[in-house]
Amino acid sequence: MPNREARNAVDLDDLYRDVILDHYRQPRNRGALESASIAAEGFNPSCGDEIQLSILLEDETVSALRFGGSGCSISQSSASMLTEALAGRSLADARELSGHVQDMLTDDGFDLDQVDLGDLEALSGVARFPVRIKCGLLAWKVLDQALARAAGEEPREYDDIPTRITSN
Amino acid sequence: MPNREARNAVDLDDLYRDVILDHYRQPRNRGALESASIAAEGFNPSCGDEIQLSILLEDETVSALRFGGSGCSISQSSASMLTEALAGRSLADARELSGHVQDMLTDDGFDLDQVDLGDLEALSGVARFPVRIKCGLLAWKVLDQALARAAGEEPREYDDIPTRITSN
Amino acid sequence: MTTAALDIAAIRADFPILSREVRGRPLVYLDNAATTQKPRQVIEALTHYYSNTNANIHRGLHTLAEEATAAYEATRSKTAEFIGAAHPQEIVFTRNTTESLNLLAYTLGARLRPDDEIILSALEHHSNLVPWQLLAQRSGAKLRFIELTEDGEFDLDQARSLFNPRTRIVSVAHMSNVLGAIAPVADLVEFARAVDATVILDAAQSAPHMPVDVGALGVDFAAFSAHKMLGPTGVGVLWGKRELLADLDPFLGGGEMISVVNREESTWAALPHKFEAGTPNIADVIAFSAALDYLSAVGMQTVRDHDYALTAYAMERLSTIEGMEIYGPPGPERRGAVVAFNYADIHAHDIATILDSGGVAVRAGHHCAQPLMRVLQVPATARASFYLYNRESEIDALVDGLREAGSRFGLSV
Amino acid sequence: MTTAALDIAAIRADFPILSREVRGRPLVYLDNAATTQKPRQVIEALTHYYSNTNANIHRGLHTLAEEATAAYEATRSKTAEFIGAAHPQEIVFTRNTTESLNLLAYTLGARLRPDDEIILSALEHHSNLVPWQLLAQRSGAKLRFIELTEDGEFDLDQARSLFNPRTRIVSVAHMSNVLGAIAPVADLVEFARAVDATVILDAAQSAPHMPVDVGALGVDFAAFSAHKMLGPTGVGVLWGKRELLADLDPFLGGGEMISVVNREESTWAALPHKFEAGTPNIADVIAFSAALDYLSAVGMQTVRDHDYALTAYAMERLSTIEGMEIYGPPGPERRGAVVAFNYADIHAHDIATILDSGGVAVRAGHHCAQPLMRVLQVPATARASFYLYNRESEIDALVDGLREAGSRFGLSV
Ligand SMILES: Cc1ncc(COP(=O)(O)O)c(C=O)c1O
Ligand SMILES: Cc1ncc(COP(=O)(O)O)c(C=O)c1O
Ligand code: FES
Ligand code: FES
Repeated sequence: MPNREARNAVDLDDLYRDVILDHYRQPRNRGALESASIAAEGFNPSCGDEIQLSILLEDETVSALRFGGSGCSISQSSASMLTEALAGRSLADARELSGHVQDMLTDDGFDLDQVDLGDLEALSGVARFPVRIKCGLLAWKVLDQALARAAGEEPREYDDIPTRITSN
Repeated sequence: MPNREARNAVDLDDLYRDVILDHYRQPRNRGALESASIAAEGFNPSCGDEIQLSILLEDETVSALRFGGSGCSISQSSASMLTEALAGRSLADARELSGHVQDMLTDDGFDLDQVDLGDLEALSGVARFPVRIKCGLLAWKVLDQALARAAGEEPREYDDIPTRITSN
Repeated sequence: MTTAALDIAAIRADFPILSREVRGRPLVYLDNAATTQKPRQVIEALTHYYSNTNANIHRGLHTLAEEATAAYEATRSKTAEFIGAAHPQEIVFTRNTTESLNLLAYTLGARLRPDDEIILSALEHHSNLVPWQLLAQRSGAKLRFIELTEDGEFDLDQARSLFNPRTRIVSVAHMSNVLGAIAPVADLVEFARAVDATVILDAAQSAPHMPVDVGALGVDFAAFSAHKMLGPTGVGVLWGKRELLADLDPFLGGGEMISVVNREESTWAALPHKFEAGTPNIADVIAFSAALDYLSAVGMQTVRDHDYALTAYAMERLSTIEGMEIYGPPGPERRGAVVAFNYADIHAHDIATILDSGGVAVRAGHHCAQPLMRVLQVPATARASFYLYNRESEIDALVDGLREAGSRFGLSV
Repeated sequence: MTTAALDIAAIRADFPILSREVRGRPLVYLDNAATTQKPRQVIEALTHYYSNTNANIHRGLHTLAEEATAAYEATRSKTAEFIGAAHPQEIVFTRNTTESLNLLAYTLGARLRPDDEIILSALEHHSNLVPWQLLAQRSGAKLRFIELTEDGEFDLDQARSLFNPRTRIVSVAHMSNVLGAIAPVADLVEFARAVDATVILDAAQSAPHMPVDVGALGVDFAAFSAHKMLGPTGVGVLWGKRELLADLDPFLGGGEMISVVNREESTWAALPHKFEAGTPNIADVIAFSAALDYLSAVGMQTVRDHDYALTAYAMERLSTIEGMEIYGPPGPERRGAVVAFNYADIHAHDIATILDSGGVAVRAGHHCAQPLMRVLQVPATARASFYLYNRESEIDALVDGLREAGSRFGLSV
């Protein structure tokens, strides 16, 4: 049944894009910043996987960031890509990007052609695997918390992905 | 559908024999004996109906008995018939009779022709109404308790029909 | 009758059991307050689930588990909508109304102190009485009872007098399963708010029989059972305001309700999972969706109107029988589709047996409301209760059966 | 394989779901430790019940109620027989294993005093851990843990050392849902008897997979779930020795569990009704009969033999894959039909996703045993678990899927 095999293969290839596997095997910016302006962490209670982010802000701009934690290929590569994509962005810019990525993962109507997400586009296939969407989102929820705090807002609590600010 | 009506009618007539309705409307030996040797009571938790028996024993013989309580036609007529059937019987005889009546109510293989139960035979139709069997049994379970105590035995506890000795 | 809105024949065709015979007669099912019958849509939902998507939920990463989880959570959303809850997280699935109320008695109860007071009423079902008795024993709290008027309704003046600063909880039946009486919720909420007490509604009879909007009612918690509203057995609902539920400690511990488990202590999952320990009754919750769809398609106001019409007809016909005593509010306006009665001195159980021999199923007994029986000064009552598939001719069959009972017991009929 | 005794093709034909496809491939359902699939006999029992006899039980005097009550109580008797209980009264129906264990934690627990001790093990399912944690918090009792050997079995010497006069309760999984390990029940009973402690068996995995005779085992209580043994969701069993159950105070209050109810206090129904408050999950209990019949017809020893053969085959095939780590006892003799594993550094959830894309349903995660994951020093495992309808070719499909996972993640396969 070649058709089925084909459809199948396409599905999985959608999820496990080369970029994702590459970031999983060779994570970028793993570690923690001693001088972080803000550190936050979150975990996915349905699997126990976790992500920590530490962020250095200078002049309302993300000048450095690192991630830690452990988990599946999707959560870890998503975090790794996040660190690459965010470096050098302004706070506002970073929050906008985070919004786009989360929309891409959760919003059926999201149009990939509208924004240039670079490597992060590789995460778009995750949306087709509903139980893995949380994996893709984990790092971004943690980021949202951190950035909200940086912007002086009360960080929002997520029921399904408990996150918390660990220092600032 | 005459057949169905007929079958139906037979069923109900089986349960509500004239003897039963007669005892229900004109109960015999209602009341309590001040000089009772033993008094016992029981109730049917599924409906709350209750029976009290008070028994006067003389020379191992039931010389008088009365019943009290309230409930459905079956439980009350069964108790009324019990009081009539037992008066003058020896303890052993009374216990045997009680065994027969309970067998008649619960044992599919019971053969009415083997023993002469007199009026009590009217209760045989109750066996065909499974949810009413407890009604028919109530007074007899209370009796068993009382007679066991009279015979110097430890009265048995019934899980489904709580009974207790109230005086002796 | 206002059944114009309901195509009863079409509805009856959806309920397979309604074409069965009992003792050679067509079944006349008038025991709906105990449990209702199920439409083919609910039965088929069960078959479909077990034949296509059965899996354990929430923690699965395979397709079946994903589908089952989605269907289960969809029922939660639908239930929330059905009763006007603010959020699906406010819906906890339990086994039945009884478990929902016990959950509250254990969790809310953990905070009570000796001499705190709990207000109930004289007509409560044992399920909204015994859990509070057990709590009173554990905590030293005291029970207070709202008495009834002659008509079987809450005595509001006496009720008002019960509320005081020690009142912590008031829990009452929204609709009585014996008298049919509908509780004056707005007044009770007003009394309770003044003393900062928690208001719990036992909606076991109301949720199936009338539009219920928990938001509009202004109560804090409500409990009801799927099996009394066309759904399967084994599914109860506890609704609670989100912030109140979130504030409670868990009730049962185990799988699904946890976040991080260490040997010595654990943290809890988010609402509503915190209160759903272990594998839930997945299939029946999912099938409950079909019941809610069915009721929503008919419309709860239409159900209420139909109940009203049948109740009015039943009360009218029964009252023509000499020696008939009907309990509860005199007219159908302030009552549900429940008519409890006694007929001369015929014991309720004899009535039930005689009716059954004619195919008519009613209940007889204390209806799990022994304290109310004492108020009514009867050991038991017979009770006919109706639902959307019942029709006038079935009430006629009830009346015929009662006449037969009367003549058997030598009454002039 | 010893499957000669089982006609797998005939058995598979009884399970409608097994002919469904997942992502274009035939379903290979290897998540049986989470919940099993249901044979047509069980599904039909539900349909039959709702189409013919649906009614509330125990207090009804009409024909439907009588039939429903008889069928419900017949399941109780059948369940008693299935596990070798002395009397049907020893069987209490709950929602699931979790509720059964919580019932014990609440009722037995009401008697515990500070510094009393409860012995559990390092491999317990959260459902046999969290209830005792909550109890420890309520009572001040202390939890003690039986540690595991390298092979994932109870360390008997260390276990023995835990028992002392303060030990009140020992509660362990008869069969681990992760390691498959079977508990040394006879030894634990011996240790417990010496200090007069109550022995509880979490039989959630054992009752479905091997002959279980509670009398012969000599324990005091046991808990299991219908949904893990071909039965419907929403039915749990609590078995307890009659005199012990009778001695416990009630857990949930409400309808059915009472004898006489007054406003201020009540008396309780006889066993087992004392522990079944409110309308039970009638339909599913009745349908559980069909599951017990199915298993009895096959024979529990045959089920165990089949499990054994599949487990042996799976362990053999998996161990040929480089980088595969299998947890628990090395051979299939002392384990059930559960194989938990990790494959190199591929996360268990990625394995589950990749297997699912080939139609193979396994579970991945902590399997509600987080403390055990810490002992194993892994965040999660994948788990394949088998039942009487599984066959070797499905294990081959599992292995194929694992090879695909390996090649996707760049392992040499
Ligand atoms: C060993 C063990 N105990 C308890 C449970 C809990 O069972 P349930 O979720 O049916 O309450 C399970 C199943 O998940 C189990 O495997
Ligand atoms: C008013 C009321 N409350 C509570 C209950 C208990 O419902 P369940 O048996 O489903 O828990 C009932 C139904 O019997 C009821 O009518
Ligand atoms: S499986 Fe845990 S985050 Fe992906
Ligand atoms: S109905 Fe109560 S004893 Fe007959």
